[in-house]
Amino acid sequence: MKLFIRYLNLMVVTIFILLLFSFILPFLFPGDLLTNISGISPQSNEQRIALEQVYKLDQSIFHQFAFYIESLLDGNWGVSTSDQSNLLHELLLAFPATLELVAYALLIAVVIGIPVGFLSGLKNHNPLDFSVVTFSIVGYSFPVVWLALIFITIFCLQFQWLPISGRIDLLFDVPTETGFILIDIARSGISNKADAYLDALHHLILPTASVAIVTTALFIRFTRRSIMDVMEKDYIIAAKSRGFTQRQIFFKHGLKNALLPILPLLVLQISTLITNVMIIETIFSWPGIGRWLIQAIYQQDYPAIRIGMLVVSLCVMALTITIEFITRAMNPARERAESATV
Amino acid sequence: MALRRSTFKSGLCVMMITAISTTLLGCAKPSLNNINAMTYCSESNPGSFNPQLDTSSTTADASAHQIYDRLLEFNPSNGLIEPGLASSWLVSADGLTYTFQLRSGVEFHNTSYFSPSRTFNADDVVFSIDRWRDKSHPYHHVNGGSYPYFDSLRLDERIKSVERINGYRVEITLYIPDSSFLANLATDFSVILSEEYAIELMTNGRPADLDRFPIGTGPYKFREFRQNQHIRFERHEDYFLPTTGPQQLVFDITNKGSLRMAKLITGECDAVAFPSQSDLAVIQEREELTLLQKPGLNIGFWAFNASKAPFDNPKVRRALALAIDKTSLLDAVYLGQATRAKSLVPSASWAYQSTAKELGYNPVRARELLDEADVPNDFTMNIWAMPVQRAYNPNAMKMAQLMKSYLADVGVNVNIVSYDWNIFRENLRLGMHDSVLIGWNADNGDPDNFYRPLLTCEAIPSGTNRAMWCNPEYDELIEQALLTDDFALRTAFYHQANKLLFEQMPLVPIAHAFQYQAIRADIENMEVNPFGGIRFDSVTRTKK
Amino acid sequence: MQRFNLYQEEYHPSPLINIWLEFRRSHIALAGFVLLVVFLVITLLAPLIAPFDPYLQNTNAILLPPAWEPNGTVAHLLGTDSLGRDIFSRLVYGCRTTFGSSLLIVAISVFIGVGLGALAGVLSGLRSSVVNHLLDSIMSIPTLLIAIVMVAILGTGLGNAMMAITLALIPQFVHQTRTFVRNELQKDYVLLDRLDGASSVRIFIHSILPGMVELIVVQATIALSIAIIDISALGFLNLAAQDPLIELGLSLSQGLEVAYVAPWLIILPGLCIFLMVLSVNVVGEGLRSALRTRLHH
Amino acid sequence: MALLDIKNLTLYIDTGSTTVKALEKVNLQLNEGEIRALVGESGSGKSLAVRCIIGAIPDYWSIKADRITYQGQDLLNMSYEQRRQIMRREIAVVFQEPTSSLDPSVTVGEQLEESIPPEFIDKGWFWQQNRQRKKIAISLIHRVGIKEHEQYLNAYPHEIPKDISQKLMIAMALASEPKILIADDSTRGMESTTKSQILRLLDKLNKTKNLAILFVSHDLLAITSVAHTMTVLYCGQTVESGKVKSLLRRPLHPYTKALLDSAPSFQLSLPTKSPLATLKGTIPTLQHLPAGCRLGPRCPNARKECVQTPVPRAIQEHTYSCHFPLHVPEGIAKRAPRVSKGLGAND
Repeated sequence: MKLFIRYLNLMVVTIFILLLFSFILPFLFPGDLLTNISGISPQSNEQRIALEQVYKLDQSIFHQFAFYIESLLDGNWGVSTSDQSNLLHELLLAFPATLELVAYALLIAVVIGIPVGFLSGLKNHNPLDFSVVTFSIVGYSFPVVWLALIFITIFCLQFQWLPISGRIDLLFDVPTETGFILIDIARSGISNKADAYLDALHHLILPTASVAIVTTALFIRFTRRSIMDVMEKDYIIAAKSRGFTQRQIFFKHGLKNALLPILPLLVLQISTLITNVMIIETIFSWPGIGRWLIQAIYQQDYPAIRIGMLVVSLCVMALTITIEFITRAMNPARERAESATV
Repeated sequence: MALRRSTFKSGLCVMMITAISTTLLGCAKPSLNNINAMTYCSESNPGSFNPQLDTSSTTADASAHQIYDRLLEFNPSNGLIEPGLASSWLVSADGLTYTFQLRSGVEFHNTSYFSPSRTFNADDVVFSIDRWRDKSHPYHHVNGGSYPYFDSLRLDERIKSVERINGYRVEITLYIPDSSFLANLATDFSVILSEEYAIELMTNGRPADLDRFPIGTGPYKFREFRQNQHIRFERHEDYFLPTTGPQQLVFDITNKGSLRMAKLITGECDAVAFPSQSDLAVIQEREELTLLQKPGLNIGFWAFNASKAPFDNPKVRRALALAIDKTSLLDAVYLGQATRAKSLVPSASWAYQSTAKELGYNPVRARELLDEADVPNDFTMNIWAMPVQRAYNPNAMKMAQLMKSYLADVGVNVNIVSYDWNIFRENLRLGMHDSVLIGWNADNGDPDNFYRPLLTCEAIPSGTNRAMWCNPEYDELIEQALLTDDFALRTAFYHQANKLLFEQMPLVPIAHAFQYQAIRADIENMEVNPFGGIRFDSVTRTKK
Repeated sequence: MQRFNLYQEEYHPSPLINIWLEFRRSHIALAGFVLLVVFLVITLLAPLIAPFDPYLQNTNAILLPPAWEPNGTVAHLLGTDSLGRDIFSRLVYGCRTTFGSSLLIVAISVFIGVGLGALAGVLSGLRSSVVNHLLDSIMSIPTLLIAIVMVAILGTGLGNAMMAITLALIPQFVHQTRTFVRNELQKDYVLLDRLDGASSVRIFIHSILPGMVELIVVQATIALSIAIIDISALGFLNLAAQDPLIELGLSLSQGLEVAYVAPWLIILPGLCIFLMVLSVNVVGEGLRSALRTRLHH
Repeated sequence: MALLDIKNLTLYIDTGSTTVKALEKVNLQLNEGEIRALVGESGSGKSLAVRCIIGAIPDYWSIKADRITYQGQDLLNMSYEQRRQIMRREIAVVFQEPTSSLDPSVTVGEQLEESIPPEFIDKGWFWQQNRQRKKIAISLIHRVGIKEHEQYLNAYPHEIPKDISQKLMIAMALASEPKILIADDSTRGMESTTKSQILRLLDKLNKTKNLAILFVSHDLLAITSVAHTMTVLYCGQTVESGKVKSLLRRPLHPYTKALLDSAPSFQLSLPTKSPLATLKGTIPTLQHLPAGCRLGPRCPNARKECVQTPVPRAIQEHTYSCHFPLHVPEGIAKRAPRVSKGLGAND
């Protein structure tokens, strides 16, 4: 219970600091402060004064901060300078697309990465282990950008099996409700649903693959190293001496003790995974938050950057802290400081 | 214990099956082209959906030909003026009054955000023209209030009055005769809006939506626009001309030229805007792609900001012009696909002057001129290279880098500046540049469409005069050229203007490029429009 | 390695030599090490290695394929780009920028990270735990996000991107140093030093730091590989190095423009980045297993 | 018939650069219901021998032995499955470090129930089986002398004290009613009270359950109070073995004598404040073992012949491997029957 309270206040402190940082950002951005906050560039002087009234720029910093929090809570997140579109609406469309890619890549990394890592860790020094190690070292030292380009040249241009850009062929007019393409198709009333599914899958294969390979390689490396360490521990030898089979030992003792120390490291990989997804989005023009933020940079659309940064870092922060809390709660023996080095 | 062993093994083979099935899935490429729809890869976001408000051809592509109609139209093959919404027109003897007989039974778009109650009539024409002509018009200051094309031509001062004679007849009177007036009414910018929609929006207090959710009489209705992603159009079923165009039209916004080319190859786009020069050979090789080309009515130039020292001194401008080797630029950037530009007007126009004088490549003379104008040896200037591709300049960034090395030979350091396209044009209008690599696509066959918007004094506030160069003698010549209809007399005036431009050299004409259109092989009767822009209303797809 | 010696005491190699002997045993690690040294030499002596000036444009040799292609010339070993500039010298200068800036980033973040970590480790209680948790949470913000905010504030440029990546890498070192220092402080040899009247700083420098060097080096190799990938990714999005500066990520995105006519313009810079990161990772892995076997015996 | 019979066991360890003979020609017999002590300084290869017996050897170790048999079945080239069965039911091991031999992430109770072989639970619904398992676990705990079983059963290994965890390890070993219990230095680092508790427990188990115990230790006091027979190990070579009483009275091998001298409680006649007799020099490291008799350079009465490895000889079940044994006149020493490979001489 003490652990829960400690993590709760950590969460609150981090959220507060993030809010504070995103509040300060417009003051740091170049250009006129009012445009950076509101997104509307005042044409005339009296419009400027009216806007300052609305955004309480004339009052003290604390009022502004209070107003900022209040406007965040009741949903008017401001307007983007480039095309005056409502930021909340844009984010609701963009963020689920990124989450979708991250989720599928993470799924692949966990479903394939961890078992293969265990397998090669257990059956050490044989051809399977050697090939897995080479794949993993090559995998995580591949720059994601180049991997995507190679996939495009091979699968899209050479064999023309897979499409290059977007989440679905634009000719399928799928209204976006949840933002997750597969669910949207299911709920949309379009006629050729089967075609739409097939096409959405086609658009999904390349981006997910190019992101998943790097993360799976990292997962393999961590799990393999961890299981090899655990297998040499005394309690494993003691279990062997009690005559359990290799598989029993692995499932009863090896699995849990191998996973617990590396969970914080796997969580760290989620943040690198999100960076990779944001980069991949620009290449495959996947309408996610990464592409949206980078377009915002090119168009110097500061309100968008501010809100985008806030949303993404809040989600990542919340995710990492909850997973850290779960691992800490699950693992009784772990003292506070000890966690496996890479 | 046996149970545990089997789960481990079965887990493994389930994974194998999913992996294999996904790759198999990859092969069965869904055949999309049976749906009567078409995708066009455009190069950037349109500024707005009303071409009156900005001259960028991206906006014109996304709106002018698809959503709106004009009183008069250009015939793409011979460039002559043909009836559009106006079925016939009468010009008075003194050339001051024009009366237009309008077509009846033309339906406006019926969309989710507006359903028209009446068909097109004279009120719409009066509303559309008065909006940019009359400063006191309620809609004049909506969405910025600047109409670059019309401001640069000072058309609002030339038109005395626009009256509605009866439901289907409009009469426009001018102060002084203007032979290019009809041509200007046929350009992409003079579109006909819906007055009824404007009134409805004004009553609802949302006037700005007129240019963001457009309503027109054109072949396609506007459905949806997602910034940086796509624009969706739907065919206007009761369009007054017979159309065989696709049921659904999607503009897929792709900034990078190479990505557009890749999408063309994989079939995700049926037509591509501004293919890059280096890929033209690739398109001709592949049999599933075809390349349409036509000598374009455009010009790519290097404009100096004449309002800024030291570029206000003609000697400096002449020296810089001498310092660059145009032939190598043509080879490297246009890969020989363009003709060398001597003056503003390309050979396709009747006012073309083949004997126009031209500066060669003479770095030594350039250095002498720079010393005479006491420009220091390590003088630094910036060249603004436009980020998007255009027929008249397929790769401004590459051209800037080439010029940088030439200018370095004469002791001039260059740093290359580029922004996002909408911000780039906004900063150009404010004159923040030293020099800029840009160009101009003609909108009608009239040479005045080159001389007036590019270099006259009135064109400076509207932002089309990139050189910020104001010369009363030059303006006088252009005015006189407009007073007569006789081609020979107008050509003489334009030749004098060319001589003046050669001496002052506000901008260095570089090339007149071909107009290209890259499309999939199964797309038929798509025409290349010499004035740029793309039309889909007559395009069909052959069933394979 | 029976070494005959008259004297009784054994030949005990120093830990460093021991690690090198252990490291040398795996040939892959050695190959990675050689590749790393090659990149280091390229970074230091780029002007000497590059045959041409990377900015020299020669318009009559545009888009030449590499030498081994049918119409490639040996003068331009790896061909030329769309402006006729020699690819090989551009790659050499690109390696210099990418590898050099990554080394600089790692050096700075090690210096600051270890300093902060030691500070956090030494002063216990609420403050250090808050600092630690805070840094952990900062560590979980994606590096691209920090880079975007940095670029938005300070504008694009290699310097700003480097600052952003350093900021992203520092928490890793702080976390590791803090954990290491807290573990060591509980050990007795630190107690002995304290009894001798040594100040915390002196304890840190003389007794804890030497023990930590190997750990830092291993962590530094990981940070280096992350830095290289991030610098080139930001270069590709042209948020980091801008045009006059030559950088591998940037030349990758410039090569994209003429991808169909000249595919080698994408393949070569990408290959350079890949080999660079691979060599760093292989050396890192080799070091880690050498360190592990040394601690094992 | 010896329960456990090991002849000439040699263990090669490949330490990267060189391969090293950690154990050389180790002989060990363990009979029904006998407590044999395996004595030697730390680093003499005791734990290595234990690991060779139970077969938990990493792949860079290799074993060569004439015979390692358990009740006649040859353990060495037996299939992994058969050996596992034997390890499961007949042989049990208690390791040195109790806390680190328990899985930190699982409660102690669970681990104890896990080590109860399924044959002991009669069929029934799984909750009946669980209740039965719990009952057996509680009885095991009581048998090893832990009263409050509730508190310890669902505690985690890092929360229980060292001696309790050692008793739990013994309880786990007893769960499968083994015939042999190998206790690898289980009383190391404990205060004397808990040490004597554990020794008394082992002795009681030996008497009631006729459990053969191989007690590995270097604590002579504990050995004399419990063990029947004793084998002395030095640098991987068995130097002497035999009945505890005969060894104490008349140690034949100089190393055994030095070992016994070093424990003051054995010299009744030791004058106060006199320096303790110690063996000069240190144990050579595995890489640089002396040729022949490994005690060579440190042996008080070493001579030229000691360079060849002495052959193990026996005088009425008291085997020693030294050319010049103490307390034995020259002549008899030479003619004492050899414990040669095939003879199978019984101690």
